[in-house]
Amino acid sequence: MPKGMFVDTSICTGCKACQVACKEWNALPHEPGHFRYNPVEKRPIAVNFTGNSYDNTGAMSATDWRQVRFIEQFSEDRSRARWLFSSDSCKHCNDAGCLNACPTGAIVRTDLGNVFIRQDVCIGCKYCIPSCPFGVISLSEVTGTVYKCTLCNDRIHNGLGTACAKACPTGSISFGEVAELRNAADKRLAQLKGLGYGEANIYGYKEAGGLNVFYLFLDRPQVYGQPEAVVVPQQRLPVSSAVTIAGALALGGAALVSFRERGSRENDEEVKK
Amino acid sequence: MPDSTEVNPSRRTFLKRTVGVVSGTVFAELAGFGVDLGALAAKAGDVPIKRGKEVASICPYCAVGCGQIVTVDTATGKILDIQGNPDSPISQGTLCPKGAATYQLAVNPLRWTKVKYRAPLSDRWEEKPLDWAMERIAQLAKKTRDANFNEFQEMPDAKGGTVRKRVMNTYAIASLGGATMDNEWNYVHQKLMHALGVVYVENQARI
Amino acid sequence: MGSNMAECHPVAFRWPLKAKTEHGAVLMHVDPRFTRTSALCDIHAAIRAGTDIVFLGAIINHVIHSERWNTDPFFREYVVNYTNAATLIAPDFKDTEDLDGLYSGLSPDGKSYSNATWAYQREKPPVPATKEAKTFTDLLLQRIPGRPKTDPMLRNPRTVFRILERHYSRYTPETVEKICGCPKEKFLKVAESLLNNSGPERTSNITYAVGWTQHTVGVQIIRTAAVLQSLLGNIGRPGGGVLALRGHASIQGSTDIATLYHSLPGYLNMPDARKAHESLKDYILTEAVPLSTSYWGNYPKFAVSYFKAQFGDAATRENDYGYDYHPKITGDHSVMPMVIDMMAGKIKGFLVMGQNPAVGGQNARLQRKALAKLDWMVVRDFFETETAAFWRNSPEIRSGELKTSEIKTEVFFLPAAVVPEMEGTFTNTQRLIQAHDKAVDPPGDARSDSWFSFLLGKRLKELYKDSTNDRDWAIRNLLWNYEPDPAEAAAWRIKDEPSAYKLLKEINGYTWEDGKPLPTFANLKEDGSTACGAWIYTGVIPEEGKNRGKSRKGDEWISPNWGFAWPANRHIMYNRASSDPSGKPWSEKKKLVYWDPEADSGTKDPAGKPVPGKWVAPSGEGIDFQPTKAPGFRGKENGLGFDWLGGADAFIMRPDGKAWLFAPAGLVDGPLPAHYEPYESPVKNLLYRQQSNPVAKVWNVEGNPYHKVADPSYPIVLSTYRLTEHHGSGSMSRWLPWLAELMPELFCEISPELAAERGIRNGEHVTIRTARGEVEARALVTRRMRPFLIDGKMIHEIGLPWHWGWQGTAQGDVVNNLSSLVGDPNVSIHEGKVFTCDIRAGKKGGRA
Amino acid sequence: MNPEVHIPGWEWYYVATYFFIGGVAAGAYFIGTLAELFGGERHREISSTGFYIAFPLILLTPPLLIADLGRPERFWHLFFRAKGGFPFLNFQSPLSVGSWALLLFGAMAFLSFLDNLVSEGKLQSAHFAKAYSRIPRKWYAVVGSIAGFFVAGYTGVLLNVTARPIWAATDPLVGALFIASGASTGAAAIYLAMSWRKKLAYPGLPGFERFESLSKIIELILVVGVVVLAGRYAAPLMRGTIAVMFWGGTVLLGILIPLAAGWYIPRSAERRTSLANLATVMAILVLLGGALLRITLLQAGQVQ
Repeated sequence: MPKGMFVDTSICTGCKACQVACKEWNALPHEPGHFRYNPVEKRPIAVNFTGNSYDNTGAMSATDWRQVRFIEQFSEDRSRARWLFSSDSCKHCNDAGCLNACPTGAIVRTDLGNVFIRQDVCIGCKYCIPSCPFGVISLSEVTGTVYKCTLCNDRIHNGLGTACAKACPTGSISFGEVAELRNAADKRLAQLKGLGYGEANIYGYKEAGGLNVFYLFLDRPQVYGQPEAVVVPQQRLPVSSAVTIAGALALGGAALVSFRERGSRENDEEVKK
Repeated sequence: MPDSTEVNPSRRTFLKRTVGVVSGTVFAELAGFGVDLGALAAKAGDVPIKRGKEVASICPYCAVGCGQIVTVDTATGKILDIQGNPDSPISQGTLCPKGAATYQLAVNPLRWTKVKYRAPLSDRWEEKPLDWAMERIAQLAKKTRDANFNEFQEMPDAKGGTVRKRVMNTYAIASLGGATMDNEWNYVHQKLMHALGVVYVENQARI
Repeated sequence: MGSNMAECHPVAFRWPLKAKTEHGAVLMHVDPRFTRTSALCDIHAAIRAGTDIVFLGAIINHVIHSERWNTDPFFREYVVNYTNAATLIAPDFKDTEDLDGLYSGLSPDGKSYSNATWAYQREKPPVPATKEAKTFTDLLLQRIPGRPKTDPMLRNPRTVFRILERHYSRYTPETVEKICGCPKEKFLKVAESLLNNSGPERTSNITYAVGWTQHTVGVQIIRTAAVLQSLLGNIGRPGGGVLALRGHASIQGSTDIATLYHSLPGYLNMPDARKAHESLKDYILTEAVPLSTSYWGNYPKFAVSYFKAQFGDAATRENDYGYDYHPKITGDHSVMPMVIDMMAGKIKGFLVMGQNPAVGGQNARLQRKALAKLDWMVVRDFFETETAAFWRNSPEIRSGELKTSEIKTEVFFLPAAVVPEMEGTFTNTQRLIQAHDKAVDPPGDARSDSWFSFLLGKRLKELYKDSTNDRDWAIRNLLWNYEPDPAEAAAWRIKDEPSAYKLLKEINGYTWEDGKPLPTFANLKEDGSTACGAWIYTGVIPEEGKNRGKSRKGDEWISPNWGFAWPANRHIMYNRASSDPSGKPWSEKKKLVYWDPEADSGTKDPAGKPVPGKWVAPSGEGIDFQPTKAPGFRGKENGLGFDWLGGADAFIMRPDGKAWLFAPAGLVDGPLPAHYEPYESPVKNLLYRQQSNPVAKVWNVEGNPYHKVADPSYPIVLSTYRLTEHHGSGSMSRWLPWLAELMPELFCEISPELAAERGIRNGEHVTIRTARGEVEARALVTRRMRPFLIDGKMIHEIGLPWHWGWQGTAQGDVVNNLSSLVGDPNVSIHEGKVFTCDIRAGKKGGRA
Repeated sequence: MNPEVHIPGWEWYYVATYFFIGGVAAGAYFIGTLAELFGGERHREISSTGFYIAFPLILLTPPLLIADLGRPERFWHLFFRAKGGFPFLNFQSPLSVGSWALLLFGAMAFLSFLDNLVSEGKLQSAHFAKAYSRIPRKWYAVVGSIAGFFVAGYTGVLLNVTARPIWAATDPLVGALFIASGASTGAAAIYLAMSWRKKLAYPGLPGFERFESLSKIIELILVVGVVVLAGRYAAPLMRGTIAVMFWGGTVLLGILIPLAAGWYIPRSAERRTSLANLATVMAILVLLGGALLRITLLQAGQVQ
């Protein structure tokens, strides 16, 4: 029975508790790229102000497995005033680009459906990084291996929910069986539609074979930084391979033309001489 | 456990942290040969997890009073984890980012755990024994109080004159407390301050 | 209003949000900024900072003239019975309507009010119930005042209701648009929603935080909300009320068990040399007579038990229980005058415990300079806070204003234990006492705060033990017996931590004779036979060994078995008002406490027959009323406390048993809230000639200059506030890289309109300046900020979160360098939410 | 806000260099094989030169690949399960299959290399030579060629089969392009080697040069195709250093000029010797262009 999370962004307050709870449970340090070091006072100093609303995390990384996105939608006269929040993380795709791409078997899917990176197996080839359509997985310069949300692999295999869902003050992130979460999501969507949120939509039923971590958005997924037409890269592999083989054949043909025909004519000439 | 404020955590510590804590075990590079442990993450049930003695606590930050559970490693006596208490009808196991970071408030290499002393006009901190500091503070408090105690004070009366009133106080010592401190401290501290005649007793509630 | 709940109390916000998604509650946010709270609310009404009373006053005006309020009998029944709307006020009272923004009673120098003319009209005093005066209680009984005169039909123009109606008549939707800058339509939407969601079936709550307190009219803003909620029948009922969201884990506890200059634990007033407090009797009479017809009629018991707890055996009837040796205050000794006296060199020694005034204090530059004038200072904290480090790397050291080599302050840094490293209790914002258990020993020399005060006290007692001076009596005789039992310390490395249990037991109170804890404050005595540190906490240790702070069984609603809500586990104060005067619930849906005429009261009449009937609360809620006083009970004219109050007098702490729409006493700046502009404002008061609170606390001293009204050098309004990601002055958050990286640097929220005017670009540096100081911040240009068109003038507002300082792992300028020492006259809380400034693009050094 | 697929952070001096050298080695090898298969003994010089350079070049590549790994000491996880040691192959992952292909190609290139040595009598162990000559050379050359095509092409497929916008947009042409580039650079390498070995005056040269031209034409068509496919994601190829390297280096210097020169050189057979220097320069340009092709396509996918 796959487990997953439903992120109802309509009740997210952008508090970032999920980000810290994730770091706390998974013992992740601060993101080194966010700090400079003051050698006199012997302490790191945060320098990662982005000016992009209240998001200073910027992107998911080996130490930031979650990122809360902030989207300000205001018309000039403020008659339309919306501030959208969405807590983003690995979606644990059923058709996972990273897992497909992994050449070592370091990335596995467990019996609970979560996509998990075995840190003791990963060689740091980095191929999974661009293979994720969602920009989730990242290399740690410190360990030389890649990291992403594990769906709290240890917790869920011991009967607990994820740390982020547990911490979430408003219940925007809920953990459970994907099937049950989908029911709850459908209900909430219907409720919101009834309240006039026409653009509300669920993201993750179809994308990448279905996302075990899926979202309720109040606006188009793109607004929240999510790709709308998700193509898992490996879906393109057969065509890509076929065309490449065709290319090889073309070269073979070129060789055939060049070496045999021309060669035989020259041969003939030589014979004539 | 993580030294989370390290600037450049060494590969070893980070590995221990992420692998040791998340998946529980660090395998030597070749140790796995011959035995298929590939199912480590694929099989439910035997994934190790932080465990220890659970102690009920309350979040030290704002006044909502969210419940916390502090997990203590029974072997080392150290805090392993601090997270929300699901039993609390106030917070139902949830926490805000500050509450969720309480672990790093407690376990933090930047935390000072020794007494530091700066002598008058000095340009540096010195480490001092706790006992020495307490005695010195007591002596200073007594000296300051004794030199500046008012048993009586002229107070304005209704007719524009003054009247001598018993005040039993000193203005030379002031106390400013935070408000993330126990009720018990508030009690014992106000009691001590009042016994000394200190009237400049204030706390965060005014701020 | 006045609160950014989603950001500053994120977990508490869980509940209103649940009400919204699960029960269709309407959430409204009235705030100058569009915050994370606004984002989740149904309505956001932006008002210019500091105009809350106009907005609320206009709602009051709208409500009392609305059809619904005048036709639904609920409102009138509630208001006439449970508030002082029907009470007649002295004929010589003059309202702001008469005096253009002032009340009668202003002193000739215009700096203070006498409240003599604000008083109730009363019947003649009754014949005292006792001639003899053996006890303090007897003395009170001899001084019971006459009942207030009322007109339940509310026709008399001297009734509170008519005065109030007239007072708020100029608070119209048009005024809101003109003064608050909020469109009329939006205001009406808010007012209508509030009205429509109040009544027998529905209740509305107003939640505030320091967005209301930090004003020169802070207390009056909150009063306006209380008046409105009383008029709407939203007090004492589930889902109603005015909720103060307090900011620190035990800030409620530190107010209850006050480490505040003006108060003794349990809201007893501090003995004060300015008042008639010469002896214990004078003190009790001065404080208790005006309140004797409320539960405060028990004041003598509370006070004597407090002194007994202080001095134990040394406190006797003969020596007034040590009253003479207790210090008396002589003026305002709150934190702002503390800075001024420190600057003047009057204060020599300073204990700073879990506090960081170098960042958090108003006019922080002055604060830091004042620290340099001290002889010695003790800082107890987890990290090297800005206050601890002021002498080595403060901005004043860097600028050369202060020189390390010339600062004579002797500084002690004592490491403090964090919460899981000690045992104790916190009182949360709902008055709920919750215990935290000790999980581990604190590291190194870190110790609990109680350890410090207890051990310092022990050393001082030792130093003074041979003194025979009068002045040392108090410390010599101080009851100081909190040594832990061996069992309490057995498991720990540190053996001399004081016993948290013993401390809480003393707070709770116990009988002096046998040391047994008191289950309720009704057990307190005025004869020295009980000792009690803070009467309101009685019941938290109902029996030996049981700490209700450790009750940890929650339920779906009130959760009476989770923690202990003082007083007497009452979660909703004045909950008698959740039933109508006859004791029936206002509605099935909003049932909480009601009179069950059948229930066995457990009492018998003189004939020995059981008397049926008592108040019940099936939820387990503590009943904030006399358990068997029938709804129809008529109070005794010459009775004390509960005897005087009738069966429908729900507001048992008020001497007339009513919620006060009009406050005849207790406030120093007027019996009704009126709009005054903030002390520093870019506009004139458009409502009255009186510009700002006439009795606001101002300190015209060097280093604390103020801006003029509409000062052209400082045309912009500035609010300071907090973020979710940090806490207070940052001493508990900026040292945590996990939090530092979420909000790394000081930033200034600016509207695109102002940014365009001043050539400011998002992400670049700006400098904000006041006459007190200047700070540099990163610009966050956002439409969440907006300018307000007031009186034809575009008023720009900017916002600065104030968490930063020069220490820690997230650093930035100290925003309080900008603020001034100016405060509310009732409670001396500063005006941090609104003052004026100027802003320009660029860093501090690179002057344009 | 646009969905931001993360950048892998492959270092060009490892990865693009590997792509390039692997391409040259593979190209040289399959040209050698094809020349021999289709052209017979007359092209023996080409094939033996191809086999001579393929193996040493391919030997250079594993260190490059391993150096770019985050955990170089674990490179063997590419082939064997870290736990259990069983061979591991993930057909969905070009990187996994490509690693095996590289291994296979290396093995075949080694055999061919050895074969060259034996047949040219440079390996003097008679016993060994005798045993060795029994192995059918064409068989492993064909297998090696297929592996070689794979080595040259999978690197392009590897880029295409990601979610980085420019790489994904140019799918499915980069694999074929890299094969074509492998062919042209392989041929250039063979030419240089033969020129260095002073074996230029051999009869099969015109056919070889024709192949060179054809491969460049195919490469050019594919380059155009790639740019067209890239569409709105082509921006990185159109600005800054990458644009100069791509358009100036790969397209102009690496394809167009050599193509034009190639058109010119074979037509004046008698002047060939005098143009030998020019041809050498052209071959170097082709190699440079091939290297820049790998670098630019790799880096175009790794800019923000």
